[in-house]
Amino acid sequence: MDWSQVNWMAIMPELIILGFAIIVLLGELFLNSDARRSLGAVALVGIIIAIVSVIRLWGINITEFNGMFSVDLTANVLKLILLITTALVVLGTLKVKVTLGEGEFFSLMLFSVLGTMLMASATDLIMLFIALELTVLPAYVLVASKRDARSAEVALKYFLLGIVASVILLYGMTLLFGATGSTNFAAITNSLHGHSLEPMLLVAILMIMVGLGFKVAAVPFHFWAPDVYEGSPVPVASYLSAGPKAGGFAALIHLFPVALASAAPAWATFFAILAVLSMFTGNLVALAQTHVRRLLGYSAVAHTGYLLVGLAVANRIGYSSMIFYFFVYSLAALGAFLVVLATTERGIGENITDFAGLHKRAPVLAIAMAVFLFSLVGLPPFAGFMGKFFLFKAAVSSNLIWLAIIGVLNSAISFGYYVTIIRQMYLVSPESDGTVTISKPLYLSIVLIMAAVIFFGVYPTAFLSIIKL
Amino acid sequence: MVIPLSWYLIVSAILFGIGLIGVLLRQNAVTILFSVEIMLNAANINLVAFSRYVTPSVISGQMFALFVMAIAASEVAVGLAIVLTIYRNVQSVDIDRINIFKW
Amino acid sequence: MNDIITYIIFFGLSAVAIISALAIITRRNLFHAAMFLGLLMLVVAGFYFLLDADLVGIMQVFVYVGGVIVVLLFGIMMTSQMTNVRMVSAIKQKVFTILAVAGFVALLVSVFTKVNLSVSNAAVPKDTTSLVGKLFMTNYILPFEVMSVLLLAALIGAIVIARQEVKQ
Amino acid sequence: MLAYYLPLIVLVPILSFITLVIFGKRWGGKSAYVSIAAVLISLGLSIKALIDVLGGLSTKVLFTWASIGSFHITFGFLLDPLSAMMLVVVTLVSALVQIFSMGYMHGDKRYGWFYACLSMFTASMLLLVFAPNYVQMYMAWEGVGVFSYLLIGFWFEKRSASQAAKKAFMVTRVGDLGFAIALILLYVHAGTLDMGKLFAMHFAPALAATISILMFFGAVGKSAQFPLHVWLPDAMEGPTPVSALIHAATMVAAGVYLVARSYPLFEKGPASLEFVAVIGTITAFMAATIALTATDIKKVLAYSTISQLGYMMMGLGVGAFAAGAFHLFTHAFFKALLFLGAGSVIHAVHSQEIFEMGGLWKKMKITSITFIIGGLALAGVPPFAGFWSKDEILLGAYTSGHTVIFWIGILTALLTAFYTFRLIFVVFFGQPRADHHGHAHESPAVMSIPLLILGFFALTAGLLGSPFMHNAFQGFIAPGHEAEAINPLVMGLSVAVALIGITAAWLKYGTQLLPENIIGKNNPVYKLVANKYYMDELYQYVLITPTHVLARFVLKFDQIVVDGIVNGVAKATAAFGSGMKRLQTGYVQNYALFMLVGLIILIIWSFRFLGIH
Repeated sequence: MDWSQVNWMAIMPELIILGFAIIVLLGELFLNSDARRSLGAVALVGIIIAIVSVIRLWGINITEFNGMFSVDLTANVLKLILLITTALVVLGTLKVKVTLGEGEFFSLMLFSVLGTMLMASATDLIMLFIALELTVLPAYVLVASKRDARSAEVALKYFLLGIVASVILLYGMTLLFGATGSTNFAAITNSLHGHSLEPMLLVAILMIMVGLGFKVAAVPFHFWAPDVYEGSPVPVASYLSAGPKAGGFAALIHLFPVALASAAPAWATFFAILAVLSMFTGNLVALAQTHVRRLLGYSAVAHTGYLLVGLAVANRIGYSSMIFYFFVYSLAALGAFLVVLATTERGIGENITDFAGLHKRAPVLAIAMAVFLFSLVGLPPFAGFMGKFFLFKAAVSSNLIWLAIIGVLNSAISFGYYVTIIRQMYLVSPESDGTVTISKPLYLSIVLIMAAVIFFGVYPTAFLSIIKL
Repeated sequence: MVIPLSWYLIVSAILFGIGLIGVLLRQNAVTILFSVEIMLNAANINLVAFSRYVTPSVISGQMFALFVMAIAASEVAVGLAIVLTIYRNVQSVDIDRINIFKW
Repeated sequence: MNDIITYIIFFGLSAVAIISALAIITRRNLFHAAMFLGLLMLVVAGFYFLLDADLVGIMQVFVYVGGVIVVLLFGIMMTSQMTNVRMVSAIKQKVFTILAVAGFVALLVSVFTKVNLSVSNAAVPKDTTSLVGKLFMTNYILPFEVMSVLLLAALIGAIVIARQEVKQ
Repeated sequence: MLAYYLPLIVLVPILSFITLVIFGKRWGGKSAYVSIAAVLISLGLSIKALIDVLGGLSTKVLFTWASIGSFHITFGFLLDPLSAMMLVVVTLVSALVQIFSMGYMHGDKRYGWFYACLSMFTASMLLLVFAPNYVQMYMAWEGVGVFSYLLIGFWFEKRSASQAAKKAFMVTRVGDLGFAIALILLYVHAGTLDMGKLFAMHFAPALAATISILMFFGAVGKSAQFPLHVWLPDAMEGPTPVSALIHAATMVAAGVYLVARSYPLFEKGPASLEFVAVIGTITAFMAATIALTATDIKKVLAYSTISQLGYMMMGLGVGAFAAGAFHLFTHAFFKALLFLGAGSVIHAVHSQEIFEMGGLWKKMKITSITFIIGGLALAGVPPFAGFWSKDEILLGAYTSGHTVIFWIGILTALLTAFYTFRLIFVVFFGQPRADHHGHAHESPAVMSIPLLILGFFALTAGLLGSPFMHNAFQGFIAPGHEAEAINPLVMGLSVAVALIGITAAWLKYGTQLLPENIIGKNNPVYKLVANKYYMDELYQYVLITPTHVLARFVLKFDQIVVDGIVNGVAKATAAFGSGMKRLQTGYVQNYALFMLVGLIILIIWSFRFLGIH
């Protein structure tokens, strides 16, 4: 292999992230504790440079490294979403005391981001599996980073379930390899073309679905989500709520519609089932929650359900709508977590009732939270409405009317618990009157997200035309 | 090549199942890690067997198996670190005592 | 004659593998369980040799058995008592678990017995060791490098959460 | 000519909203001017739009908003007689309510926020009125719901207010679900949600009826029709001007507007119109009986609103499209008037309980006169506004052969006149019943002038659709539809029941309040008055007892069955959620087992599904 012929441009964003992960890590070793505080900013710079280099790859299709790594529109869009949301998390955490040394914390986060980016571009089973592990291993560590009983419990659960899911995924991959004789997606596509569905292949597909379903928290592989969202340090939960799922969805989009295209009718039905289960479980159980982050965890499960509708539709419009929805969902969910971060930083509890009268104590936070929750509900003119609209419309045009109706019904159910928070913030008197001050970077991050949620609700074309739908 | 491919697969399936039982039933977190190792080895047997029977001239299955070994090692490292944190906090690694978060 | 020996080796390996696997999940003594895990891994290496995957077998013996078992033993020593650990967790799902797993394995076995793959008779490459080395540096360079990053990340991660909290 | 000023009608209130969200707190009392200026600009432009429509203009201004694949979401500004009429009503009532609120909300600590919400509510409502397609309609519909929620819960310190806000939001969502499903079905079968295209298409009657009925569910929620009306009386917890604007004149009319706007679709499936008529009739009658027993001034008006909305639906349902729209138009004025009048009264006496009031006639002349004008309009006495429109609806029911509906309508008209004047006699006449009301006085000019303006419209708006003006309104709204000839029987009955109702109310509540020593004992007038006791007894057994029994029954039915079902569904859902959360046991091995079982079920099911054994 002649290395001068490798198109290094293709992997430039990943290299930048890797480079900054190592720089930040070294900073932890060599800098004094004051200088270390700025390592978050260094990480932020790295992410922004990576964003620029992703944009420079726009509209280019490259497959490199012996067909293991490919850059295409789906991968680029999802990487962009991942990087933007992670940048917002890092921005929001700049002035927050993180649970580890800054260098360790942010470098682990960047390693996880790197893994997710590689997942988004992986077009080989080996690559996909390694990238997945690179995504989750630092995430386990971040979840455990507080090192108290609660944090460790959640990390252990996340780790054990994750590793079981990984092993099942791996087993499925071995069967897929056996059935097709290759680990490369393109070769798998060719090998399966025109063949009928072997039982072993079906088992392989389902086991792979378990692994990736775990990653995106689809029912019944979702059990980690509420615990992790509730129990991990808030910055980590914020990070996990948004970007890292991009890897799972990218892998789903690359693997199922492309490599497993010939089995489409089968897996489309499976995704429809998972979508319905996730929507109902997430929304109904969220109704019974009192802890805001746990509620958001269940709501995340429900939103995975909505997102899987895009895969159940199994056509280009479906995937595009899914990506758009993923974008708007990530923004709103991340925003809600950052609001929780802002309140917990000031010692406000995390029960829904602790948000009582927030609009008096922190008007901007309350408005932002209301905007995020309304967007999650799918109310116009916020981005979530557009996302749901396109998603359900895609379902309707593929004759999955029942799925769309279940989706709409679930949005109606979800009102029940989102409104509880809004009601507490606006329609209940606060117990204490002290105003809540927020650090400037966190404030900036929240306001940026709020602006984006409104902007993409009013003018979704801005995103849709970028991703050329 | 006297032994049919499916025999290897069946042995691997049985090992996988035993590993699963261990994960689902053992009380001790460290034993659960052992059980995961059993399952990973089962998957690797599959890989090498498929590689030998389906694509003997290409060794991508073996490559995959080698990567899996490395991944298993890193998972064990992280897993043990987490188990250690649990132990420091509650002086036990009994999985059935770890139950703060629910519902 | 050769065939019969192969059969004997296969069944012997399989029997030892399954017995040691069962031992791992039933021993009350963690040290014994770890020893059986080592045995299992050696037996799996035997399968690899039987499948003409010499390098994978060697790696299994040297790296895996050595590395993983040692790490696990360290873990056992640091965390808890070695002997007489309670075996079955208090979570009541024993019967159902065994039924479910048995069903799952039966499902897999029934699928595998019916599997109809085109088995190739092509020759195995002679020098797999150098071939693997070459592949790592060429076709598999990306996963190889990412793997190294993964190991680095896992190492850092394991250290940062396992180290004792420094009292200020 | 393209009417490019149309977007401004919506845009100006939105700008006012944004400004007030940012500066409202700092500006405090001055916030009102921004909002009022904005709505006045909208009103001016709306009048211009109306004049343009009268000049024969009918237009659409469209913008493409977002597109995915070949699918485009457009939003736009549809101008036709129906929307022009609504524009003027919404902006006019909104302007008057906002001016009135300057007095009513004076000194409230969240003054700026109040006006911000009013601005945005107005904007959403205008966007809804303008909608040329159902996507925009649905979005504006939701927006209206959200701001209604915030305004009902405006005094959130009161627990009942925040509960009422939540209830209103959740109950209307139930209807919205039907609306959403209707839109999905429409899109599936027609491939578009543009109204113009849809109405020109052919639909099978059964399909059209299904879609229309589902769509009507949305209207049932928003317009507080049976059985989803339960939120409206509770919504009276909001500030009274809000009740006037939202829960009388505009938002609750959105459901009626939806049906009117989608009328061509409903006509394609006539069964749906029958459904609308029946629901409307049930609502009209039931709400009127409850209004008989209510003693809270706002609750009486709330039930009366529900009842009148029922009339509108009845009119649309029996095919009297123009009459339904006409009643929407007149009702907006006189009901806003009554609510603002009630606001003025509450402002003066700080109570909502009518039997604590009394004798306000002497102290609040303007309020009393305008309230009585509103009452006459509501009761359907000629020549006040409500008479003409209600008469048209009854006429429609009569001529279309809906005899039962017609008679229930007549009976409801009787009840309406009765409860309206019961309210008036108790509140404005007789002696004050509580001491602290003694010093009640007339409200300031910012409050009384809007009352006078609305009073003027309540008096005259009906004439637009009366035979004196050759049913100009109907010709305008539904050109080509021949106005019904005057039917002396219907008109006579309608006038008669209104007068009977008022008389009965006077006999029951008015006479008792007459001072006894004005007239000598042997005076024949006194004997007549004394004879009222016979009439009273007669009336007690013929009218009061049956209706009260009925009213009490309906109220109980309302509280126990209807409310119970609504709450029960919510409770059941929540209980189901609580049950399901038990799956999350906290034990990681349970979770792993669930994952495995999920996988096994999927595998087995897929083998079945694909016929593999």
